[in-house]
Amino acid sequence: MSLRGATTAVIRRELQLFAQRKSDWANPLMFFLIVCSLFPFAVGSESEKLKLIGIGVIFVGALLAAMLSLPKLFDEDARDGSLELMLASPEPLAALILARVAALSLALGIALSAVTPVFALFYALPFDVAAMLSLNVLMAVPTLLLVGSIAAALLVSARGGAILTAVLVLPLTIPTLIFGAGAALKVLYGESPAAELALQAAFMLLALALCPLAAAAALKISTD
Amino acid sequence: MSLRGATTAVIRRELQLFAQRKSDWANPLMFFLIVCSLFPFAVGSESEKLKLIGIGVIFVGALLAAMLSLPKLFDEDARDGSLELMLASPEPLAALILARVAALSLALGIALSAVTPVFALFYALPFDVAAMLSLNVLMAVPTLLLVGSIAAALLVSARGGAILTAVLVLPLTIPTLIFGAGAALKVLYGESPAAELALQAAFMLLALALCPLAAAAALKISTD
Amino acid sequence: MIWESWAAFWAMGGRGLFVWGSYGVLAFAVIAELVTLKRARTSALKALHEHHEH
Amino acid sequence: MARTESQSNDKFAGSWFWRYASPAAFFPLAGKLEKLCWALAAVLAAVGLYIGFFVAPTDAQQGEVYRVIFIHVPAAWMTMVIYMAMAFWAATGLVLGTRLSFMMSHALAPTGAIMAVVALVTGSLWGRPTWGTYWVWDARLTSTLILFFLYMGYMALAASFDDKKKGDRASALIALVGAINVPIIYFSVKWWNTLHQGSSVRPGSSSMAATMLTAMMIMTFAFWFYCVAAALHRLRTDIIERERNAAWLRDTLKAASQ
Amino acid sequence: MGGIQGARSVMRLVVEKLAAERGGRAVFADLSFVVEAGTLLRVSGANGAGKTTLLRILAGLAAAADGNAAWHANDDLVRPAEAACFVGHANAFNDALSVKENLAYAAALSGHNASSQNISLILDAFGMKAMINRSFGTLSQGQRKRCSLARLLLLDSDSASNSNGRGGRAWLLDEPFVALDVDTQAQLATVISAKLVAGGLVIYTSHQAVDIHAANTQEILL
Amino acid sequence: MGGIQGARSVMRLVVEKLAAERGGRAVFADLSFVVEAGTLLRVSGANGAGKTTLLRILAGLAAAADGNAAWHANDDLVRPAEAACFVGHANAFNDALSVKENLAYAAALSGHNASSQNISLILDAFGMKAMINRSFGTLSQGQRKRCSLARLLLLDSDSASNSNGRGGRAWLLDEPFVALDVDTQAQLATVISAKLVAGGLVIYTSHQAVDIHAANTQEILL
Ligand code: HEM
Ligand SMILES: Nc1ncnc2c1ncn2[C@@H]1O[C@H](COP(=O)(O)OP(=O)(O)OP(=O)(O)O)[C@@H](O)[C@H]1O
Ligand SMILES: Nc1ncnc2c1ncn2[C@@H]1O[C@H](COP(=O)(O)OP(=O)(O)OP(=O)(O)O)[C@@H](O)[C@H]1O
Ligand SMILES: [Mg+2]
Ligand SMILES: [Mg+2]
Repeated sequence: MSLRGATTAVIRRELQLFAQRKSDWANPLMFFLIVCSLFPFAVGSESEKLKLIGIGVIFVGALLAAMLSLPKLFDEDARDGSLELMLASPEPLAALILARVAALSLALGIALSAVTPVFALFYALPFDVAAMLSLNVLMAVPTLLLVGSIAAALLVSARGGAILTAVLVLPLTIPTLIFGAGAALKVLYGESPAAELALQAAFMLLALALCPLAAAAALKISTD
Repeated sequence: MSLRGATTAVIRRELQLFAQRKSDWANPLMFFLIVCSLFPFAVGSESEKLKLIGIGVIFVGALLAAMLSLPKLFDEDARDGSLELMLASPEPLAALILARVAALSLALGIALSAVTPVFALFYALPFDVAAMLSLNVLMAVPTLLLVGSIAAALLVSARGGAILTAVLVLPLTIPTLIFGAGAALKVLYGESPAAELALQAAFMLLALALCPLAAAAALKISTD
Repeated sequence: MIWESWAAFWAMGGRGLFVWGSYGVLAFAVIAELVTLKRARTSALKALHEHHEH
Repeated sequence: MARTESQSNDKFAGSWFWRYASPAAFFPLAGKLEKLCWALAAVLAAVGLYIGFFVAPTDAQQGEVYRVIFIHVPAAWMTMVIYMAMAFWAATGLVLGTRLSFMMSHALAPTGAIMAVVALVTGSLWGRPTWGTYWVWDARLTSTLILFFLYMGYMALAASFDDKKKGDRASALIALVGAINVPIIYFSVKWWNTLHQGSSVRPGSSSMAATMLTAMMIMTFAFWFYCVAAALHRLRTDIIERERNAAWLRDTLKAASQ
Repeated sequence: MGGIQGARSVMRLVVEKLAAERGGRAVFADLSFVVEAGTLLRVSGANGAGKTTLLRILAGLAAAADGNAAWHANDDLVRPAEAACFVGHANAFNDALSVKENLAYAAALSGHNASSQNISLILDAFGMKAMINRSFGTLSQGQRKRCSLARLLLLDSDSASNSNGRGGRAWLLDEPFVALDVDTQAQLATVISAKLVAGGLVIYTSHQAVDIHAANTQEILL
Repeated sequence: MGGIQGARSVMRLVVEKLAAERGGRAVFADLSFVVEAGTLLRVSGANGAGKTTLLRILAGLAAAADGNAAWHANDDLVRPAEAACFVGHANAFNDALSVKENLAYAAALSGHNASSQNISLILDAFGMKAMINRSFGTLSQGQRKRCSLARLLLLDSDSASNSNGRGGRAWLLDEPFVALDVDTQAQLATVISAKLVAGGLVIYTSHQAVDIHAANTQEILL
């Protein structure tokens, strides 16, 4: 009952912040858009080449956009002291973190996967590939944010070797990337993407189960 | 005399900070590394494919890495009030900004261009292309940071952080990207990259002449 | 009248989807802009009246 | 200390420009202008579309699909013209310190961005039947896309300031920086495009019948008036928001509602 | 709502041989004292003596190097997070959100259900009612401090423990008078006195001389 | 080094019909006063009255909505940045750098050439000499404040204007006593008195009652 109160409060606050500062979700979107449109300038405009890199660029772009909004999770709160409210709450920290990641995933995941098909167009990809990419972005963003929340929590005080944690955490997102881009590639080659999708979903559930607990532990470590 | 004193003080402080917090230059480097190593997972590892996209990925990665360190230019100073020291200095603000951008460019430009050849090898690019890429990264990073300092100065008192900076700056860096990647491509195709290099240099000089002034104006606007 | 029939007009030589799609997008954009303009004005006036009442 | 508006007004007292540079004098004038522009836009659009669809003949090469031109080209032109106008008012604002200039810039931006979207989408829809693809990385198309980004950056920046006065000057500066960059970007993209020889297709090749040209020109004027009207409306809303403490606004609105 | 059953909670703090380190240097060591409900404890000492460090340890926000500090509610051991409220230099408000949104969030997080009336009532007590919808970032230094204190009261007021006048959670106040104007300083002193009379336990640090009316006072010099 | 020729500089501040706005709301309006060298001006007022806003305008760090504030050095108009030093809530020290590095940077930026001795001498005066190589982020609240004050003295001390006892730049101190322990508060009061005796001009705000010995005092209530 009170746990529900606390988690809804976390989500409500997150949404209030999104409403207050549209830039929180609009800017990652613009970043994604711009990253996707930079590559042709560097690679060339032949549509054969573009088709080749399109899936990769779009997927990596979405992951980077999500990764860049990770600092929003705890940094500002740590600076103004709000993080201590969360730590001092009688409710389980992992649940509160999960609520916060959920709000961010929802906003960001939906926004990014909604514009993905447009970029697929820029890279001369067919419609079914675009749809598959979009679905995979929707699944990958929450996974990445969940895994990333551990890093974000560790980085709050930046005492525990900021770089080391980034190096440790980022490789964990590679499966997401492989399965996500793989599913779209399968569709491009006319094969069934079922295996990749299943693995992607499994990976997401695993992250959902483990990451909030790990992030809670990390947060406690880094605020000592 | 006193101007020299002030600018060397700015540069010295910047270097002291780099020494103190290795993450300031190690993080952009890590980001670069991650971007460069993510693409093969999404695109596949055939060396023909990789060669095609290598130049683009490396160049875009370097630009993004540089761009993400832009908030470092003024944000922390604005938060702790040090920015007011700079604004209240009797020396011309543009010169102080230039000193600061120069220090960052030096550290970042050298670091990024030093690791560029390594990645070029990952992407199966020949040595001469790798060298040309490295040279171009060295020229592109200062240009980007100069142009970006305007956006960073404007954003000091706004919310939006790293990502809004990207939205403002990236479209303005397209010429740098085109000439930089273009020069490397020319070398790859066995042609002379002289024209691209000349244009790149011209663009850099233009940025050197105009951007510090614009950034000084921007800083005055946003702190007024 | 350069068209043989209304049907021919709507068909646009088999490219109706693209032609009317374009005009549709324009119409959507214009209507959306007009609606937001109107809304912004209404809320500005409302805020103004509230302000004057205080 | 920053130049205040009253100071600059004193300095230039008497000239017509400064009379209308104050929101109080401009507000009613803009109201009249706005109405006129809406009416002209509607009439010209009706005439232009009539000529475009019922007088202009079928194109010999493209068939009927070319009729997209009546909106595509005006939108493409407007997005560029509006960016220039925006940068002009931004510069005016920075130099003279007049609030109204900044407000003009803000009022123009959303319409400019919408025009960019219309140009991009209608162009894509035209490209599919003529080029067989929705998008090519042609210089003109690509620079329109970048222009759209510049609009978005400008608006995002203006919106990210709590302090409107700061937001005014900050976004004006970025508009100017963008304006200096637009030609540089255009030429480098063009140069890039020839380097890669990617798309052999690009707009602007076929010759046009006189009636087509007439319809296109009339539609262009209709777009002009539409954009001016929309910008003026937005400007007046902005004035209402910012001048809520001013007595003249109260009086003007009261007079208008009676 | 955790370990404290309001109706009977009488707080008690027992500190034994507590030692603290910051950055490898000992700040203080071998500190032992007991504080009973209804007592006002002032922690004093020169700048850098370790007052903030001590309060953060008592609030469970930092770890002790040695010894321990235990909170008891009616002789039951309770977690520091449940036993005490800490108000320090960082104000724990988000700059972009309004005062009200911030307060509602803090209340919900600590398991309270702050009604709108409640919030505006408490803000009114600190002369901040007119600013209830202002975003926190636009407030002056003293107005921010007032908001922090309003949160303290809010988290106290509707907890069952306080309604029957038996103390509630202990208050740990690090320099609570800083940035407040003279009237508000006096007002805060009154609020603290009331808390003590109700059986509460208050520990504070201050370099300012402000009279607080209290029946039992204790002082520690670090 | 700009407009002030130390040897003869006698500061004077003339404020005429000054008005300030924050976030579209008027904070104060129609404020006029004159402050002569050797005078201590206290700006008082409740929380949110606009004290910080006023000091920032005088320091040239914020723009006035109307009216103007002019600094004169021997009847020559000088820029606020050259005329005054502002010490506010934000302490203008970088957390990662050492106290010494921070001070050397500040001195160089404002055209001074602070020697190591000079720095450690001034730090010693505020009991901070032992922490000269500590990174600023590890200091306690009061230690930070002491560093800000040390910077103030540093930028004053080796400017030509002060060496012959004629004032130097005006000081604008926003709540300078906050976070300082009692001894240091008294010490700061002495430093301010000395500045005034030397012909300096000091404007400050404070909610704390600290006695400052001064021949000429003025007060503004916002
Ligand atoms: C700066 C922006 C643009 C301008 C000034 C512009 C102008 C024009 C003009 C004048 C024509 C008529 C050419 C003719 O047939 O004589 C045209 C045709 C066309 N435009 Fe654009 N346009 C712009 C942007 C775009 C964009 C962004 C797209 C696509 C997304 C696009 C797609 C097309 C297509 C497909 C045609 C017909 C192609 C053809 O006739 O071969 N244009 N444009
Ligand atoms: N960014 C802002 N936007 C809107 N209003 C602001 C902003 N900053 C300050 N204010 C308001 O301006 C007024 C004056 O603030 P200021 O900080 O000058 O007060 P002060 O006298 O220094 O108060 P204190 O004693 O609390 O430090 C306050 O009412 C405050 O709420
Ligand atoms: N992160 C840190 N690393 C190293 N030393 C620290 C750190 N934080 C604080 N210290 C040191 O620990 C000591 C105690 O600090 P604390 O903040 O508790 O002092 P305080 O009594 O609250 O002082 P004040 O009256 O100035 O607020 C100080 O000497 C300080 O320099
Ligand atoms: Mg302390
Ligand atoms: Mg203040």
